[in-house]
Amino acid sequence: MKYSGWKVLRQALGGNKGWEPVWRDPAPKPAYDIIVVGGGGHGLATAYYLAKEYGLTNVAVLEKSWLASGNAGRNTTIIRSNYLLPGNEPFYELSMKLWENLEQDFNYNAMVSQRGVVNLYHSDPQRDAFARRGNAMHMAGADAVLLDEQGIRELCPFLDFDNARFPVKGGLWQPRGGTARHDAVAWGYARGADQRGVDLIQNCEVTGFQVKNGRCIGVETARGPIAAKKVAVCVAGSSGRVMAQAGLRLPIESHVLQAFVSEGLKPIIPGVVTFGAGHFYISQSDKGGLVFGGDIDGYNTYAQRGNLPVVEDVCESGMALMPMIGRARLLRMWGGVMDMSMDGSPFIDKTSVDGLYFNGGWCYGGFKATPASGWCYAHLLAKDEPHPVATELRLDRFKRGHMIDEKGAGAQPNLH
Amino acid sequence: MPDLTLTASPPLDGYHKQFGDTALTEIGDQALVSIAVPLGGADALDSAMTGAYGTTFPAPGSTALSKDGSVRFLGLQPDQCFALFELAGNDPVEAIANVLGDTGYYTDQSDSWAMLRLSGPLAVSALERICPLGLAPAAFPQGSVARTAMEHLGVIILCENEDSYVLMSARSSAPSFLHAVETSVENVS
Amino acid sequence: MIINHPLLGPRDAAEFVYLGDASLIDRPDWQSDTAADDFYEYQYLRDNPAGETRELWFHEQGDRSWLVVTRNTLTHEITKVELARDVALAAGRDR
Amino acid sequence: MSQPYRIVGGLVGRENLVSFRFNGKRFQGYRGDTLAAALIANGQRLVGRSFKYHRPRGIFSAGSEEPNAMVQLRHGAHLEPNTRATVTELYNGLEATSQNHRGSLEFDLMAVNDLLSPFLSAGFYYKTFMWPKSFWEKVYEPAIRASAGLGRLSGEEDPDSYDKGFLHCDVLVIGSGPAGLAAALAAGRAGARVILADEDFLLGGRLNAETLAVEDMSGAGWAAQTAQELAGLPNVRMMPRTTVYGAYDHGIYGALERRTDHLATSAGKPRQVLWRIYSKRAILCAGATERPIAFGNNDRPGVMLAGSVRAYVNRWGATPGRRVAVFTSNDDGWRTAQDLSAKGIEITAVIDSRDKPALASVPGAAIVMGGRVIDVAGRKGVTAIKLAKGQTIETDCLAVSGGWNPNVHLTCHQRSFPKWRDDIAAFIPGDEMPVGLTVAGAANGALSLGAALIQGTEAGHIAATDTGHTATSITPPWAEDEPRDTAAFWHVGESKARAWLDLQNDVTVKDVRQAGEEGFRSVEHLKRYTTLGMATDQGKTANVGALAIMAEATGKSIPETGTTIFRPPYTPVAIGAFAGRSRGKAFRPTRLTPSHKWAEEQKAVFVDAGMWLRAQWFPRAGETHWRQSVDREVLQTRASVGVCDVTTLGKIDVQGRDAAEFLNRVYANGFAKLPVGKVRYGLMLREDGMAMDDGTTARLSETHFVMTTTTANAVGVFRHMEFCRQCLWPGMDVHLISVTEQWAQIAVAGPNSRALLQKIVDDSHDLSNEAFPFMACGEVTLCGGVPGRLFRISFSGELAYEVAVPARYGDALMRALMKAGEAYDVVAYGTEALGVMRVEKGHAAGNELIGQTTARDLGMGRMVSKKKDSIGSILSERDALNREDGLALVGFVPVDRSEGLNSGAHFVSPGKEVTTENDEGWMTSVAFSPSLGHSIGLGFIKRGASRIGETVIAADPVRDRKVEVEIVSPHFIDPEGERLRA
Repeated sequence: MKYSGWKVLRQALGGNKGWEPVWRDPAPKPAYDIIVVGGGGHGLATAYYLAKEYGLTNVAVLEKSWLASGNAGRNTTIIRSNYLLPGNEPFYELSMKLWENLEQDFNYNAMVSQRGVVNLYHSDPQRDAFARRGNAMHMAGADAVLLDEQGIRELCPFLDFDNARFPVKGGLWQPRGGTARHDAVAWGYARGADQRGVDLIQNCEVTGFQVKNGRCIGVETARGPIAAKKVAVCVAGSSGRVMAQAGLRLPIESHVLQAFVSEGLKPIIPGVVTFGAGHFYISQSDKGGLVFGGDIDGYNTYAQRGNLPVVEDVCESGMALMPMIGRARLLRMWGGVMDMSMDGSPFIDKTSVDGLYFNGGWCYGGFKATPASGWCYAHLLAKDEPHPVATELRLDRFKRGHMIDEKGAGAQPNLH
Repeated sequence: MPDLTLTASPPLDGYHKQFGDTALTEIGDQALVSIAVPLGGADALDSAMTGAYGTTFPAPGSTALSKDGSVRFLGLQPDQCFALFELAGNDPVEAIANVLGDTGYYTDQSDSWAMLRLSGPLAVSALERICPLGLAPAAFPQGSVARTAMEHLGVIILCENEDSYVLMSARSSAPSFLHAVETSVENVS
Repeated sequence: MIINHPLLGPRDAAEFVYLGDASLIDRPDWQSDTAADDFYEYQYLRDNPAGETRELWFHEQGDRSWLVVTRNTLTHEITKVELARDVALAAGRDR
Repeated sequence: MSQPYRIVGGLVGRENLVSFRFNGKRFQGYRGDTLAAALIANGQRLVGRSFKYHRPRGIFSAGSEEPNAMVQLRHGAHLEPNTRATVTELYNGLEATSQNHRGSLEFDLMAVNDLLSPFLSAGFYYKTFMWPKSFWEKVYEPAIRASAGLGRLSGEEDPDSYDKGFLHCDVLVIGSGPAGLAAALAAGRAGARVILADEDFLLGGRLNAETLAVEDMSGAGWAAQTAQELAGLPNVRMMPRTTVYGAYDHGIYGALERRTDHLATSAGKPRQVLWRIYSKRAILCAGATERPIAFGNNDRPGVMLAGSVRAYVNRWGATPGRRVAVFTSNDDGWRTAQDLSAKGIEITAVIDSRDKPALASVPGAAIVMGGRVIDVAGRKGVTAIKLAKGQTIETDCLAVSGGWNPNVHLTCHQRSFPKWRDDIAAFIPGDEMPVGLTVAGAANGALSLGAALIQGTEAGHIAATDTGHTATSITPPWAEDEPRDTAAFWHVGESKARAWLDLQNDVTVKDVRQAGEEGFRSVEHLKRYTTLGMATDQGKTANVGALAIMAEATGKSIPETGTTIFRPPYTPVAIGAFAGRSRGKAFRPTRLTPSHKWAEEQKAVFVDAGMWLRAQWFPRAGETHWRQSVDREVLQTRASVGVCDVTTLGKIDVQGRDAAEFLNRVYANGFAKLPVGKVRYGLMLREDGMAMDDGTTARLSETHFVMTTTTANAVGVFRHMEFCRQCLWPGMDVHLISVTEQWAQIAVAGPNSRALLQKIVDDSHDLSNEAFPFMACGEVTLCGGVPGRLFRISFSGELAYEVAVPARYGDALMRALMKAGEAYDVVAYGTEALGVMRVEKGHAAGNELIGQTTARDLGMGRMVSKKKDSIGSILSERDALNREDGLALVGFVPVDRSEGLNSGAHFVSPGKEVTTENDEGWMTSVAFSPSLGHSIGLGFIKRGASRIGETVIAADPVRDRKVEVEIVSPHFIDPEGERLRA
């Protein structure tokens, strides 16, 4: 079924009784060409592009819970391509370009909204670092505007300019950045993959890998063994425990990131704003909720919940930046498990086990990467070589000394 | 250079303020010397302290008073305590080193900290607003000491009695710390 | 969270700074033939267990002790807290 | 003015008349009213509009579960959107306005959405608005955003203050209904330290809303008496107006105390206090929330929860209607009919969905057993209800009860799932609970009063015993177990009209069914697709009903379909409260240098450096541009002498028999053989081989060193060294303590620096180049005996010293230096001149030490000793860090010397496109060198060291600039270092 305004109209006149399921609920087949482990945004995007770009449809996505039940369904919905390093920026810019055509491509309104992302700076060294980054963005074909204080006053008049502990001096603005409706992104990919023949299998946890002669030939699941020519793991926060089943240790730790949403309010914050003197970023959803977050809690965990110190830290930064939100009430807080890597950058790579592929280490930036992650992972799976913009996202890069460390924080995941 | 003399200035200009019966006062002219225990030298230091002060090295969280009452030792780390006494002259380290000799490593901390005394009926309820530690007598009796954080600042808190606490925080941020304590008292008064 | 400090009793985890897996105590021998690989694994690879883990916390707003905390990453239950120095000595680290 | 719906009785203070305004209209109520109670007393039925369809809505409940009666409270900067009228305590002068309508509340233009509702079905927006592409941001989305949202923020800074606090207790009792009071009493009498918190301003919970008796007195009377006894116990802290909003790890609970929200003004005191409560045990006595039944137009103003109708009548003496009908699926609904009837309010009908004999007779009321309400008439207020069998009953209020859901919220905050109990058709707390938490009373599924009192008493007793207290008496107060039979009845199938589940977000039975048909069958998919339970009430009255509809649609049982869990906070909490005092200038502490007061007197311009505030430059009369001041400071320093407060550098005292060897390990370069009385530059690496920090370390004695770190890394370096000391080399005798705060340190630089210092340092110290050469250090006395330390080190490249005194003398030292330096035309310089001089000298600093660069990149590769074990040496040998075309720090000058340079520009070779592929490095630091008369820069560029003399392009597309630059040595001034050795 193709969605359109016309279709909505026709269905409305028919009492909305003719809608079809967005995806089938198939039983797993005994074997597939490719099994994608993990039905989150990245796994679903991978399946979608495998089917659409490479015609590979004998594919299953195995999800231990419901589709997009992990970070795809729990994030602050920001999309941007404002990275610094050559190992990252072209990848994220590809993602941005895919976002820009996504809805027409998969025929689903994911509410990709390019209302801009601005990172504020509060000191000269920060300005210098943002200039370096803005230039790197331009060099990779992205857009970036370095604004001074006046420019920020015009863009975000609601910030505290006059009584701030760390006054805003300017910002790096990416007008093409913005937000997207996170669940809808996953659903759009799911629907697109399903329509092309991919089996989306929910409530099907992978409990082990079948490895024979150093080659992965399938998986054990809660619903029985399933054979595959290639197994592509894509499980974000669960990377550590899933890959441990294949005996692999990763340069990844699992951490919790909390996010917050306020009660619905009439529009007041136009785009995405991030604070440069504390941990805080915010946007306002189409429903009116202020969606905001900050730093990870900082300790290893697989529990999807956080603790109070970070909640308070985030709100302190929020109030320092825009004290007009004081009387808005925080409605919900939640936590997602992040696959924090040793340099803050991700992996899309083969592993030391033939036929077993790995996509992870997205830290807390996985949502914006969804389209390019799927695109490049599909490329790797279909062609067995990395996509040109993902050549640096390798598992062996630490051994070689080729870190992609945007923050310069070193091998300590909770600092990235 | 007869016309060039250096005059000491206290971190909080000798602050004092009453909030009804509750008082917040800067404590001035105190010497604070850290004493670190050389590896394997705990017994030697203990016996030197016993000989000189009639007390032993305090465990973290507790304090010990010299037998003449002039020096209070604050147990802050497993192998480090602070000696707190009236400042006389310009070399507080010498005052301790002269007594304990090479049984410890000493570092002057007198100028590192601003010291406030918060005393009176509002002391505990004011501290409730900034101090994460429980100050109930059973948990933090007279003579207890702890290092913690209040309003983003490192603080050493010492219980003199149920209504009186000494608070030490870094000299450079002393005005911010004073503001935090003042605000607490005002908020509960 | 609350960390029951072996010397000071229960303290809010907010007083502490987290480092990571307690295996960071086991710094390899720099003169070993396999030093390059050993340091790579030491610095970059993690068990990242879903369950009990031992990890390093620094009591920055407290007594400046490094602690080894045994904690469950699924429930956050803490079952043991030791001074890292004692753990290091017990593991044969010296100077 | 007359409060026409006010009746006798209740717990309001009739002697205290309170006046307030709603939508500009003046009303009166009583002290003890909520805004909702007062509006009901005044007959105001229409109070708001729904989220999506802008349907007229009235008050639905009497508590924090309220989905409808959301108002904007106060005005101006105090405006408080989305405030539930049902929990807003009435105060004199209260002003409230309704929200989410265009035009007046009565005639909302957006109500057209309701007519369009067939087109606005669940998830309609995912299926359209995709063409043309550019219309989303320009047309569709702005329209959606404007009609969504609820209340409005003022856009002004929140004028109120907030505070935080920390409380410690043995037993935290959450909720002060019958179970909570009984629990607090049992634990309190046993001597446990108890905190009793309740979101209401009046303790007692449902006891105040019912006509039930405890022992031989009224429930409300018993609550008041018990509260009084508890207040008299020194070990019990009573916290009304306090919502425990979240359960966190290890017995930590978050609570919000509203201190002045019930007053017209906060009078300068914190409006709310956010408490972090550390408990050994907690008892959840949060009661239960009544749930509605879904039927046609069940969202009309005047359709209310039955228990709430009863609460308004019993507690507040205000009746929501004069002719009230009751629609119930359980025994409890009958209490509403009986209580109201006893107060003389006409009950038009009692409709019970169950096919069983009537529970009681209600005078004048039609009793319809096995009945169904299928529709409600009256757009802006109920006028009549229609039953399945065709009757129409005129009525002005419909009290609905679909049973009660235990308030299990806090039990779910650590992600444990509640479990289903068939006999009460509701979820109760699950088996895995936050450690230390128990549940008693209605929250635990014990829905009758007698059972709640028993469970509360037992829970209080156990908690007291667990925390080491001995109970004296544990006899629970006696009360009757009132009938609570409940049938699972979720919606009226016969209804043709839309039937609401989530009133606030406008989710109907049909929406849930459609979601099911479209495959969104998991509860989480359902919520996300329909927005069910996502509104400000978190679906407190909606979720279970929707789950039941989905279960029915998919032919499964409710527990098979899923459970709903709740996230913190229990009720929404102001962001300002979470921030507390940390806002504005008090967001973070400010650190001031010892010479700050003096610098202020000099009218210095200050700059933030981390938490520090440092003098950036010292403008003088006639200087109109900062560059004039900075150029003067640099030139005068290089010509004669300048002074600069450098106290902010981290300083660490390192002592012990193994101190030298320890430093040898933490620094990449050698320290073992540093002589006493000497200073050495040290480069510290992270274990991954990247440069972490640099500074100088002075050896004061065989066992005593003092290290400096950069300002930014002081804390991190200390932590790292403690890690090395305690975890890596516990057998070393080495001790660390920060002395950053202890010593005021001032740099004295320039050819006349020695001469100046000779006026300050006591004569007994020989400062000649022979006695005190470059990199010497020692203890000195100053100005007649003040102890100090002197280091002959230079950041500027000039003959220079740093002199340190105990911080209490810092201000005096700065003044003495300036006074003594008058003869040399001494100049004070700030961080800007400091930066210029270090760029001129080619020293790496913050912009170069960014954690992404190695010693080799910084031109210090040879300093990394391979002959010893030091942190970072092994991993710095990795291939990619030692590439032939690796980065190197070099200097840059514009080919056209009149051009300026920009930090952050990237280098490309001439003729190459400015692209990622051609990127060769970037400019890290730039300055205008007054000494050279043109701009200079430092930067990393591939193979830099071998490219001196080459010309490249510094491309700066973000500022639309391209500058031709020549690669030069980074040492612009005195490359041989003659000046600093002079």
